Amino acid sequence: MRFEIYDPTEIKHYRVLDPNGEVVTEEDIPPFSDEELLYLYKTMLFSRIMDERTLSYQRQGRMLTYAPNIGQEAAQVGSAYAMEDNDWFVPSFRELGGWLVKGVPLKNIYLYWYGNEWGSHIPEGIKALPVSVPIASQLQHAAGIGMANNIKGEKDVVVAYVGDGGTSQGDFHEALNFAAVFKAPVVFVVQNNQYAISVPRKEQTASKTIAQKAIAYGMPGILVDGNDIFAVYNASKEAVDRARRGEGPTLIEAYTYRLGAHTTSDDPTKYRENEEVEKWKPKDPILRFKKYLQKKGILTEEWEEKTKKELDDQVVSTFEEIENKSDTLIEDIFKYHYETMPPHLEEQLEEYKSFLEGGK
Amino acid sequence: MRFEIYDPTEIKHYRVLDPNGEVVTEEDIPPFSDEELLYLYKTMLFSRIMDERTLSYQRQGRMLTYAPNIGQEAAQVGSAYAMEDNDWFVPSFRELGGWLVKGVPLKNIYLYWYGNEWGSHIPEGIKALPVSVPIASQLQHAAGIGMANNIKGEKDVVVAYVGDGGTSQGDFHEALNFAAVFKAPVVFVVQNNQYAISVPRKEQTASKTIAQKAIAYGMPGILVDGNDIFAVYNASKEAVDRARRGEGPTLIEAYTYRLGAHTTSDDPTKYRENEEVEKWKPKDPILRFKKYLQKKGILTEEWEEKTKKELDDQVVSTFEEIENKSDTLIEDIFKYHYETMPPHLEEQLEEYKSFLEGGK
Amino acid sequence: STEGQVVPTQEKPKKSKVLATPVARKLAKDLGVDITKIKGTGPNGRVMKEDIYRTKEEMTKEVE
Amino acid sequence: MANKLNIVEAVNQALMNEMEKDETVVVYGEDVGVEGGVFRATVNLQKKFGKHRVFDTPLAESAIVGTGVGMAINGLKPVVELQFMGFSYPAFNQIISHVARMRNRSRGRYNLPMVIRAPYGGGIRALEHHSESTEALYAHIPGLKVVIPSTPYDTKGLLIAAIRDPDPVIFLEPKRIYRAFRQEVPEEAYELPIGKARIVEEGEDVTVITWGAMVRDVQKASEMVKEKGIYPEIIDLRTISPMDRETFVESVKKTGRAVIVHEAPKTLGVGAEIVSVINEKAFLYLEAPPTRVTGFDTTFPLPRGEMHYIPSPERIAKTIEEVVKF
Amino acid sequence: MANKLNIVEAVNQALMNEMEKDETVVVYGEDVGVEGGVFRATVNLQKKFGKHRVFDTPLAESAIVGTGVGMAINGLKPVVELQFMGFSYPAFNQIISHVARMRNRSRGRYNLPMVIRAPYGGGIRALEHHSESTEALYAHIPGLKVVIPSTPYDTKGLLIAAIRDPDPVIFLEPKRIYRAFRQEVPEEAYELPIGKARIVEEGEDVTVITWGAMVRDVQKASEMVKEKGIYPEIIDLRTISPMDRETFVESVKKTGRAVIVHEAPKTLGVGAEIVSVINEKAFLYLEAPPTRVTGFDTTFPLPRGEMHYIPSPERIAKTIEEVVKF
Ligand SMILES: Cc1ncc(C[n+]2csc(CCOP(=O)(O)OP(=O)(O)O)c2C)c(N)n1
Ligand SMILES: Cc1ncc(C[n+]2csc(CCOP(=O)(O)OP(=O)(O)O)c2C)c(N)n1
Ligand SMILES: [Mg+2]
Ligand SMILES: [Mg+2]
Ligand SMILES: [Mg+2]
Repeated sequence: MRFEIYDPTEIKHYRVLDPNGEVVTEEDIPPFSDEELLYLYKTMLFSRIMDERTLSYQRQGRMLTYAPNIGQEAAQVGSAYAMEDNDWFVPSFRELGGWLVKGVPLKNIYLYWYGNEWGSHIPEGIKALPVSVPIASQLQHAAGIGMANNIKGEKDVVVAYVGDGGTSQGDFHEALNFAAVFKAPVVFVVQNNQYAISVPRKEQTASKTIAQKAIAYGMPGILVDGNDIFAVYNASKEAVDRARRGEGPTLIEAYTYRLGAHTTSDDPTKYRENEEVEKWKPKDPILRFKKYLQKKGILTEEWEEKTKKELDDQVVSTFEEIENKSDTLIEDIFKYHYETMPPHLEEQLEEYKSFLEGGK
Repeated sequence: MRFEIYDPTEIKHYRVLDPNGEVVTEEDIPPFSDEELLYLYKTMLFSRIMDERTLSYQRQGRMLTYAPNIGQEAAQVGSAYAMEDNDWFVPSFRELGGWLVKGVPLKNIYLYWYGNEWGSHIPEGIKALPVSVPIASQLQHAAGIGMANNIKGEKDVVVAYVGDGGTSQGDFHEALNFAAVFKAPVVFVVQNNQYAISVPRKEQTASKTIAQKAIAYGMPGILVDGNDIFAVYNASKEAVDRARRGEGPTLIEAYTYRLGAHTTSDDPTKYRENEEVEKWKPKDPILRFKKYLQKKGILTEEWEEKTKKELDDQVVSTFEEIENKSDTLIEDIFKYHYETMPPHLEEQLEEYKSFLEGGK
Repeated sequence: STEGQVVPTQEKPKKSKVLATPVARKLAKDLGVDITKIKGTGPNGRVMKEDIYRTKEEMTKEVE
Repeated sequence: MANKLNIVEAVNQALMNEMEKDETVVVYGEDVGVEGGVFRATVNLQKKFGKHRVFDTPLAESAIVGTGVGMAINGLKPVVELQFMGFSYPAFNQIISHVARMRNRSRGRYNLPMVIRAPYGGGIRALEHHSESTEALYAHIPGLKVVIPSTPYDTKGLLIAAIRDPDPVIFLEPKRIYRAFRQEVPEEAYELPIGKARIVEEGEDVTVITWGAMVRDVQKASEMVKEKGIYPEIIDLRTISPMDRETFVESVKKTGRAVIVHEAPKTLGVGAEIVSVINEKAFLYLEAPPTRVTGFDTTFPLPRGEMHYIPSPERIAKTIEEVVKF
Repeated sequence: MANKLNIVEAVNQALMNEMEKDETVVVYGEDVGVEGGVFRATVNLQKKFGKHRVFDTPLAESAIVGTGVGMAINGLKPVVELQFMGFSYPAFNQIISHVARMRNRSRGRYNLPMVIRAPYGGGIRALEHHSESTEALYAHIPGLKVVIPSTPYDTKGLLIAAIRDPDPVIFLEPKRIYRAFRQEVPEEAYELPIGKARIVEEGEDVTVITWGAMVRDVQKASEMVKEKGIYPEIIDLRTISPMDRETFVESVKKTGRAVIVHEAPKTLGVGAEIVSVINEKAFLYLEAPPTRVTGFDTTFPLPRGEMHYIPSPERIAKTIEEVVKF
């Protein structure tokens, strides 16, 4: 059990691949088929391409505020891939990689960030919650979903996400405590990307690692190299399996770095040195994985080019599909507050429609 | 440093006196004069006598709901005695022992529980906050007071209290995290009395000890025998000194037991076996301290009888002073919401007074 | 967009209720006119201030 | 067989009935399991339905509500208890940001059939923070329903309706009258419609709108003014949000006068909304200004002052007279 | 020297002025230090006054407010920033249970000279939870003051008054107009009285009461109706709690008509209280029902729907006309 080997109070990252894609712990290479490996790589690429396209749409004034996750692809794809189909995905707001693994259509994601609530209408059959903006509040939902599984005797697991900043919220504490007390099958993944907007990790908490916060709840915690997709996957898989066996929740700190801005409204030069970013660039999780796959002879440049092009086409066509065709229907503003619209809302809707029609 | 010796993740209570008043660690006997020792003992007695009187007033229908702290006198008196005069006392709601050490007049305490806000008007010069009912919320104030001391360059320390139940609140987490990040001079004392109303400690959190929650914040934590006044004092003093030296906050778990009901509205037989209570009775902190003092020849039965009588007289006369003479002035309901009463409140006050006078 | 409009057309007349603004009611009182006796000429039979003045004038004339 | 219950027993029976019928109903909160709740509203539930469906939680209201959101998403119907309304505030973020919005933000994918119960109101000589009546806060938030019963019969029928409601309901129980009186109540489950007010007494002279524990005080005031020949129509709102505007608007059209009575502070209390709706819908019928009799714009006093705070039957009667004589 | 500022710059200058004068003033919150705030309201403050007095905190609103309570008790004047009003809810328990009550519960021993600043309102095409205007929640709570400026001049004078106020002030900044226009503002510190409304435009035909970003929309609506010969009196409330009832009541006595305009949901929005006060204080002057033009009783829509939500000058103008013609 890796959780027993890695003491969360020590700054010792669980790692399978080093930044050059060299294998550090051969016995820990997950038993993936080539197909699976390429799928994982492709999903990371997909995420990266979508992020970059969206940033450029934003610069062109075609997109609203957007939160890219460049640099965090391994942390997301690796952890989400440890889920079974029936497991629940509970994101924070920067989990593009996770969405893609979970099968949430790109169109939803674009609709959401384009300012339309239909983006949060996860298609039936996909067990995922929508974006949660109030930091750490979603962890309570994850705990509740897990508790419900125990009550119902279902074996599905919940994988839930939060940032390093989010660990300071009261809701983080309460959710982890509930999950541990009720042995809820939840894997809490902290994407420690070193910043909460401008506030660096070291000012967020005085604990040496975030993983060690697990001790407060009597649950296992592990610090993993978040840019190493194998390490993230292994830790997540072990935690998911534990949870499914009824052994309760786990805390995983995925140590990574946000290479881009917090959102498109943010200017990171205000609070961090460019050197720092440059130092992290060679640790890019996609690069590392690519080197490994190339060394193994699984990835070819031709495949990569073709795949990138396909993915990019998909991104572009999805965005163009929703662009400027996404205004909210007036009815939709009112319709979803209650199963049956109460009279005062009906009245407000009618009045407003009649105002628009220029009537009384 | 005791904090280095006692690993908070182990169930190992720091202890100086055993339940029979025998010395366990001679070198840890605090350097108190006989006078000091008798003061501490007397204060514990005072607390016990007041609790018992108040319970009997309550049974007689002369008192409202009251939260006794029988059994927790060492945890409170020992920790509060580690404070200097200029240090801040931030209680929860069951800290009679602490109030008494801090010099809050008994009259205030009675007024409060008798249902008059003047009980919370701590006299000028006493650096104590009033009772805080919303569980754990007071810890934020403690952190803020400590942060302010740092900002102002003052060396005063804050000693703040919470129950085992209170450790589950988000505010507990946020307060400890802030205190640690800002190295606020705060000592957080958890009185683990094994219950939050009916909920036993083991259902409150899955962590082995409460002390180990300190690890989440990168602060020292220690588990002490909360019925051993010397152990509580030593740990608190060490934590207070650390804080005063600018080394930041500490978490102390004082392991104790609530011998009585949660409040006078509570019936503990609904949720705990009498055997359990009987098992704890011989561990009574007053008994233990008494045995020690007797063995040392410091305490005589005559002194005890005389002192008890004096204290009891004081309790009775204070209660009778406030009994039935404590109705709130109508003006006082309105007067203290703002420095200057706004017109709408003046109007409501006038209207109400004129209603009472039978006028328009 | 206001909800202010009353729609009394669909209403069964309840025991001789008078429709009037507070200002009109006060005016009637001040002029000593019984507002319930006035036939309003406003929308839906609402008693308008002019109705009250007119009634007052008529009363004065009657007295003369 | 007679089934005469007081309000807190009606809560208990409603939970019993629904838990028997619907195994997705779960009950949890602080002290609700082993102890059966500090007011004994959940007594015997754990014995009957097991620790799986009725359980104590750690002391954390945000988590109690927040996990309820998760449970509701995952197919259960959580009925959570907050020990006192004053302890709903730590859960405020979960309530406003998620409970109220999940259906809307997910465009109907996730609705939340959950109930948040809390004892509510003052007058029991309680400690600080134990006498809150801040229903207006929740009634201002779109997406919630807020229900406050005033009798055992209504309590049972409305709580069952709340549990069955596909949307979240804040269910506030007037603890001052938890045990004030008993009423014959059907033993089996029944529903009363959420969103419908009840005409407690018919009258011609003035409409008095109120809810919760104040209903009884208004009835007392009504007896007083009847002796002076004034016949109030008393309306128990029962649901604070969304409110049954039609019932009180029709009544005010008939009486021309309205008095609103609540215990909460005056400024922006629910009375303010009722006055505004009356203005919008019955303005031309008004013979006097719709008038509020309420708690003061102060914190609820500790017990030695509380007798001043809650509107007394005398204060209510006096206002009714003034409004009728206006 | 000209000192033309927009609203966000006025916030910054008010903080600069007061921090220079009074070393007990401290400023903290998420991202307010190094970055100078996500809206740049606190820019350069840390550079000027040091990390001791201007600092970033961990991401926890309850602690930001709760530690402010402790600081204020301990002799400082904290001015804390909550990044958006929608993130004030995690701090709700601290605000209602302590910030609002400390003076009363301690009978004056501990007053809290603290300010809670938050950008407020919608209309900037923001994410979920970033467009809140729930001032009514705070205005319902006794012991708080709630201030909402609408111009750079008012912003500076009111913020300075708030900092100097011995009682806690919730200071809501209309972010939609943070940078909408500049105004000549004195460079030195000055105070505007909290609790006093401002008559923006005098008029005879109808009183329009509003605040924050809506003031400008009301002014636009006023221009529209003036073309039809209707002259509104526009009142900017400036302080929501405690409100300046006298100013609007006097105005309504003059005009006989009132329109209240706010962005928040209608039900139990601040407009409801204003309608009620008008009823109580100016009933017999009313020629038409005091009427509200507000946001809907819905969650504020995401950007692709937000244009429908905030009352437009056209919607306001139409209502003004209807009320005048009533
Ligand atoms: C309760 C709450 N407070 C503040 C914010 C504003 N905010 C959005 S993201 C963010 C920083 C989050 O940092 P972290 O948790 O590390 O996640 P990251 O952005 O790095 O992915 C803040 C303060 C919010 N969304 N919710
Ligand atoms: C926020 C909040 N929730 C609930 C309560 C009701 N309540 C009062 S005391 C108590 C239990 C407290 O347990 P603990 O923290 O262990 O302190 P103890 O009573 O044992 O001293 C509860 C639930 C409260 N006062 N505040
Ligand atoms: Mg981060
Ligand atoms: Mg909280
Ligand atoms: Mg306890």
